Amino acid sequence: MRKLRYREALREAIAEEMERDPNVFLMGEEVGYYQGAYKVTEGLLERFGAERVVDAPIAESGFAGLGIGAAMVGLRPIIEFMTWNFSAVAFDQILNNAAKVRQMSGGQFTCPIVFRGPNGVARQTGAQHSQSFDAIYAYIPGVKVVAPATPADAKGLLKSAIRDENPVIFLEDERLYGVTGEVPDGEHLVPIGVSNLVRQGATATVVTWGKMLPAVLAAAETLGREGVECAVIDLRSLRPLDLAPVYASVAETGRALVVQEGWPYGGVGAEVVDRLQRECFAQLRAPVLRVTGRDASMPYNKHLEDLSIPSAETVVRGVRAVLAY
Amino acid sequence: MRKLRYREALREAIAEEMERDPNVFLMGEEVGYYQGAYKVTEGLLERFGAERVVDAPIAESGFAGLGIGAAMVGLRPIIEFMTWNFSAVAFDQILNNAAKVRQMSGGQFTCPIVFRGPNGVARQTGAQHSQSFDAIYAYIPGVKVVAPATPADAKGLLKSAIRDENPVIFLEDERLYGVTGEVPDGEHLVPIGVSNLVRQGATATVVTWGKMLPAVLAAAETLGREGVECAVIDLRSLRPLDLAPVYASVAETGRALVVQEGWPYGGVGAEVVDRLQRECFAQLRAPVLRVTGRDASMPYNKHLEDLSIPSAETVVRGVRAVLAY
Amino acid sequence: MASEVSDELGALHRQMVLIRRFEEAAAKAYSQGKIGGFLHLYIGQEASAVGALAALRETDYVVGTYRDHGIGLAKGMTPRACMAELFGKVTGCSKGLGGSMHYFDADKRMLGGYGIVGGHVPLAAGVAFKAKYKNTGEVTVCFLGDGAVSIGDFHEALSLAALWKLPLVTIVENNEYSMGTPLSRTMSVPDSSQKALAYGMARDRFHAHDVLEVKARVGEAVKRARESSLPTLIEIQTYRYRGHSMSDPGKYRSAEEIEARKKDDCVLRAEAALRAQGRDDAYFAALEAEIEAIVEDAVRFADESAEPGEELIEAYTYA
Amino acid sequence: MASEVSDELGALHRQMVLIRRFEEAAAKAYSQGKIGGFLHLYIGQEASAVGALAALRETDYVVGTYRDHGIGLAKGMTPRACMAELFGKVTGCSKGLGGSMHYFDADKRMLGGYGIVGGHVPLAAGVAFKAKYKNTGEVTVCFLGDGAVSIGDFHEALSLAALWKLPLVTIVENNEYSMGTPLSRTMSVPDSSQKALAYGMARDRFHAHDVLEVKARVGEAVKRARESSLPTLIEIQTYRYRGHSMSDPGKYRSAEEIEARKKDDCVLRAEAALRAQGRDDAYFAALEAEIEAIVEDAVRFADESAEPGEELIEAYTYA
Ligand SMILES: Cc1ncc(C[n+]2csc(CCOP(=O)(O)OP(=O)(O)O)c2C)c(N)n1
Ligand SMILES: Cc1ncc(C[n+]2csc(CCOP(=O)(O)OP(=O)(O)O)c2C)c(N)n1
Ligand SMILES: [Mg+2]
Ligand SMILES: [Mg+2]
Repeated sequence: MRKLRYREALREAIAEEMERDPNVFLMGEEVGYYQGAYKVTEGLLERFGAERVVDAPIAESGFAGLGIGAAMVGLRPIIEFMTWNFSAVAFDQILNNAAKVRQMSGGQFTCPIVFRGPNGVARQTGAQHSQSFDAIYAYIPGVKVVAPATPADAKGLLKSAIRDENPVIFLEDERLYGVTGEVPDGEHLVPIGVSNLVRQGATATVVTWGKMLPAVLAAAETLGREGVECAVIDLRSLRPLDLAPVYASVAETGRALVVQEGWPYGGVGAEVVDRLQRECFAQLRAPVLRVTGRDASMPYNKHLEDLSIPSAETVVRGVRAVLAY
Repeated sequence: MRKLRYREALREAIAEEMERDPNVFLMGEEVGYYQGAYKVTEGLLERFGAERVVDAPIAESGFAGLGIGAAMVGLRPIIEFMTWNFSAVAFDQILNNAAKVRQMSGGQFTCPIVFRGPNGVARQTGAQHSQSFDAIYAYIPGVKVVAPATPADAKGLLKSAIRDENPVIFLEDERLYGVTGEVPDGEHLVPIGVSNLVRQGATATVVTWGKMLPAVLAAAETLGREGVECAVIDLRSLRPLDLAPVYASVAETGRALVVQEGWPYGGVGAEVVDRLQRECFAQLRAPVLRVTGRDASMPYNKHLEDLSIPSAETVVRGVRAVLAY
Repeated sequence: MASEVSDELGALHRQMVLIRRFEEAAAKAYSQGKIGGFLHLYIGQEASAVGALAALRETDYVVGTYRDHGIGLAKGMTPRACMAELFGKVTGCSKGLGGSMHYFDADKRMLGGYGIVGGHVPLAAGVAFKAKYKNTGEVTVCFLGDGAVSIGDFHEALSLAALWKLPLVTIVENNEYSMGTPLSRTMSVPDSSQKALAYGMARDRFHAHDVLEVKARVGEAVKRARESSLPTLIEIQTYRYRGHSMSDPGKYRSAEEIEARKKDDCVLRAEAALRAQGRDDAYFAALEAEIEAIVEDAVRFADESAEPGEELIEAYTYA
Repeated sequence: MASEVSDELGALHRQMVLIRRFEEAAAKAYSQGKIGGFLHLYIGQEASAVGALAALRETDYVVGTYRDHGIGLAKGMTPRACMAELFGKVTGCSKGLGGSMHYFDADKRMLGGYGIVGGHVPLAAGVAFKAKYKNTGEVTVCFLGDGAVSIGDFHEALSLAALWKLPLVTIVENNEYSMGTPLSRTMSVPDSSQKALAYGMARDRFHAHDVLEVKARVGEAVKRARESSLPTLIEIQTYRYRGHSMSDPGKYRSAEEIEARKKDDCVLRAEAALRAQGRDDAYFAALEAEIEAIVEDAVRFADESAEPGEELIEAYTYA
């Protein structure tokens, strides 16, 4: 298998789907001539032309809404938010139009659109540029939400998202763009709504997604050296949520930890806990704990930023706390 | 004590605070000449004049942002969203400015502002007008979120919100506006961040807030007749969240149910479950269950709408399910 | 020639009468509790939708606000499907899930019916974008109210439409009020077509008294869109006789004002023109009878139709 | 009289040189890894902030974008607090929590420093609203980029400012690009001050070559705001020599274009005018030495200052 960077895997997915289906187009700020703010879309303008790789003015609500309208009449837009932080100005379009038009029209119109871009904390970009939108979008019925952690999943999930008949919130990560991983040759699709057991382990179950996966795996390695074997499940899709492998693992371990980058209140992590304690009540030998981002706007200072999100160390501590109960 | 409608209690709170502090002003669509879309602000224009009761054009992001700027330099705006559904177009202002300006400025600026209006499902207003924003706003550090269920709390919490130095998301409810209840005479303040045990009971603990409280109390009555005594806790504040009375009750009952109007994924309900299973793991004799709105956009049809949100009957069933474990 | 004009006017007049009677029946059904939620009537404004959409081909698109009965019917939706939707029945155009504010008809290319003020304007730009992308020659018409001009999405959508030269005709229906607020208290310029100057966009502005004039003026914009792929912003000046919605007590304007505006009624004006061209009392009586029968049939159909089943709550959440 | 002008120009020139040297030092520190995140330099645009803010009183307010070093320093913030903020130190203006994009100084009435394009314009309207509400006579100046004109918040804020006659001066700094996109690909009209027509707002448009002209022209708008409580939209044409931020490779424009623009450099032009009025080499050498010392002191201060402690993570979440 080839090794690709996460951003290259995304690019391949976009290019392959644009090749396959002339209705697929890409729109966003700096996606074309500039080659993408984070170079995900490099070379696509040259390959597909300015009709299909569309540089947009700074008008996220406008072009997100434009994409929704275009999707209702047969196109398959990929709308890039330069980062998900800027989706806040387009929130109404996603919540009130993309997620609802199928229901409001009694099923007459579908909205096959992908909204994508980097989510979460970058590096020292401060409060307005360092937020996890997982919790916000996963709340909304009518959209699907995915958050790939590896290049292979980035490619396979993006291709599935582009082919999906529903709006898909596709959460990438700036810190993952440069990460390299094996990506299968040829057509590679990863279904939406299927989580992934990435590490076996009988002592504790750790559930995570997106950028936190590397930290969790590093923590699992550390703990493994002490004989604490963690099963690690990468959710990959946040809506719909597939917890079957988590339940299976907890049946064995009786102990679980959820690791998320975003703020602690509610969101995907709490939803996982809610379902876990419901489905695995008898098997749980300790409360499910969470390691989360701090409950505060992100500070610019590097040291404080590092302390504000989970790390391999805090995950290790989290697992120990679950075991200590 | 006097009996007031919920909307009158809100109006009193606004009027008293405007009387007390000339920096308090009210802004929103139709709050003045029209006397408020839901008549909460009736008579205030006549009493305080057009400088302080400001009818705004349909520009929620603009006037929410205007309020934030005004709050930073010493005014105390009350911004009315005609309904919280329309706050989606102002989401960026709340998330990225109101909630963050204090942190970003290293504490130099505070943002004492109240955003208020009816939240949740009205009557047959359909998908775009029937949504609970509790989950979305409670996620955000930097704002406080309250959701009064009674006229007394509506008045007392709104007065506290107006005096608070932080942005407060104040979630009212159209179906509660006409509800009558006793409101203490004279200065009446209810502190933000204190939940309320509204019914004693040793069999099961039911946690709820806002419009669901009447349904929960009705269910508790029904169950009481069968000898199933439910403790009912009205959260009142969703951020900060005060679960102390819930923990105390669960220590006795060992069984808990959370009832919420909004969609099931994540949000306040899941957060309550998360904390409960963490804090009361040993005491819980059954998984914490939730009765929630259905995971779908709200249909217009009345029958389907009724089926889409919790009712006294579904709460009764929920309590039975918790007890049946 | 005169008879052609008269035939055309006759058809448009008939549409206007249908819309008006349909809505009168809806208002009655609302007061009987058969319709719930919001009901925003179009009565008084009929020439706007009827004239504008007469300038379109069947394959052209329309997008509108919650005040959508007029555009739905003018675009060819059936009174049955429209009335049943108001009654929340499964035979409604949106299966009873959408209600008054969310009329949709994929076949007739009626793309809704939206409740968030201004939020549909970018969607309309997207529909126009598709026409350009696929070079279909289709035109999209987007209706919005005067109140919607103040919102960000209006600006963003018009910016994009002008920049990318989209075949979009944006029609601001200036009915003088946004809910209870007169335009003078929401906008610093009284002429909303002036917003077009900010985008270097073609513009027009006229009264909706004469349905044929509406058709002709909108027709110019449609031509500009179809032949040159250029957008236009039009303000159509009009007036609604009823409240903002059924629950509006309407205290913000006087009975005299309403009566004065009714003197310019678009239906009456079309009738007068038709009479001048020779149509007689019998013609109008027959027309009213025909329309009455259609509306009665729609109400009966709505009344007798089944409610959507519980299984529809989640059925359309995902495709 | 000539010497008064020259004194004033001398002071403004000095401010511009300070901003430029400050940012050159910041760029160096960034490449040394002492500054993280985004760093958007203002180099080339100095006459805009310096001239505009010279037209203000101390009690007037300024609000800006992430490209805020120039307006911060021009509004009187200390180079120490500004540099320390870039270094993420607790002695920084925002205690190291804000960084380059979020300069704030309550005393100097510098209200930020915002990272969401256009999101600060309504805030500025709110600050102006307060001045009107309390009848203080204060004026608020809001800076934004040419790219921000396309976003909804710009439209909503200007609508409200015009409708409510707020003492707000909105300055679009048209530096020809929003990130890598030239204005011709983001706007259908090349002149962003033309947006004022949509609001019936006063407008102006000029180049920022001559700092005194900037002061005079902005001064007229400030007067209009202060004396008549009326808003103005100004486009100041300018150019940034550096990339959008430090991480921008800048492939979207040619070296020739940049060199051509540098010929009109605002600092050099002020220098030439001062020389024409009699300032000599010694004057400029002394000035450079003075500024260099200030900047060096700021860098040293920033370097030696302490990092904020962990307790500050949540300290400012709630008051
Ligand atoms: C974003 C948003 N804000 C507020 C509302 C509430 N609202 C519904 S209609 C309306 C008035 C709209 O007036 P106008 O645009 O003139 O249309 P008209 O009703 O006159 O046809 C308002 C304020 C809404 N639906 N959406
Ligand atoms: C709403 C939003 N969308 C996108 C961005 C990313 N972004 C930051 S600066 C910028 C370009 C802004 O250009 P302009 O307004 O001309 O200001 P300049 O940088 O030239 O000073 C973009 C697209 C953002 N910060 N906010
Ligand atoms: Mg109107
Ligand atoms: Mg620019």
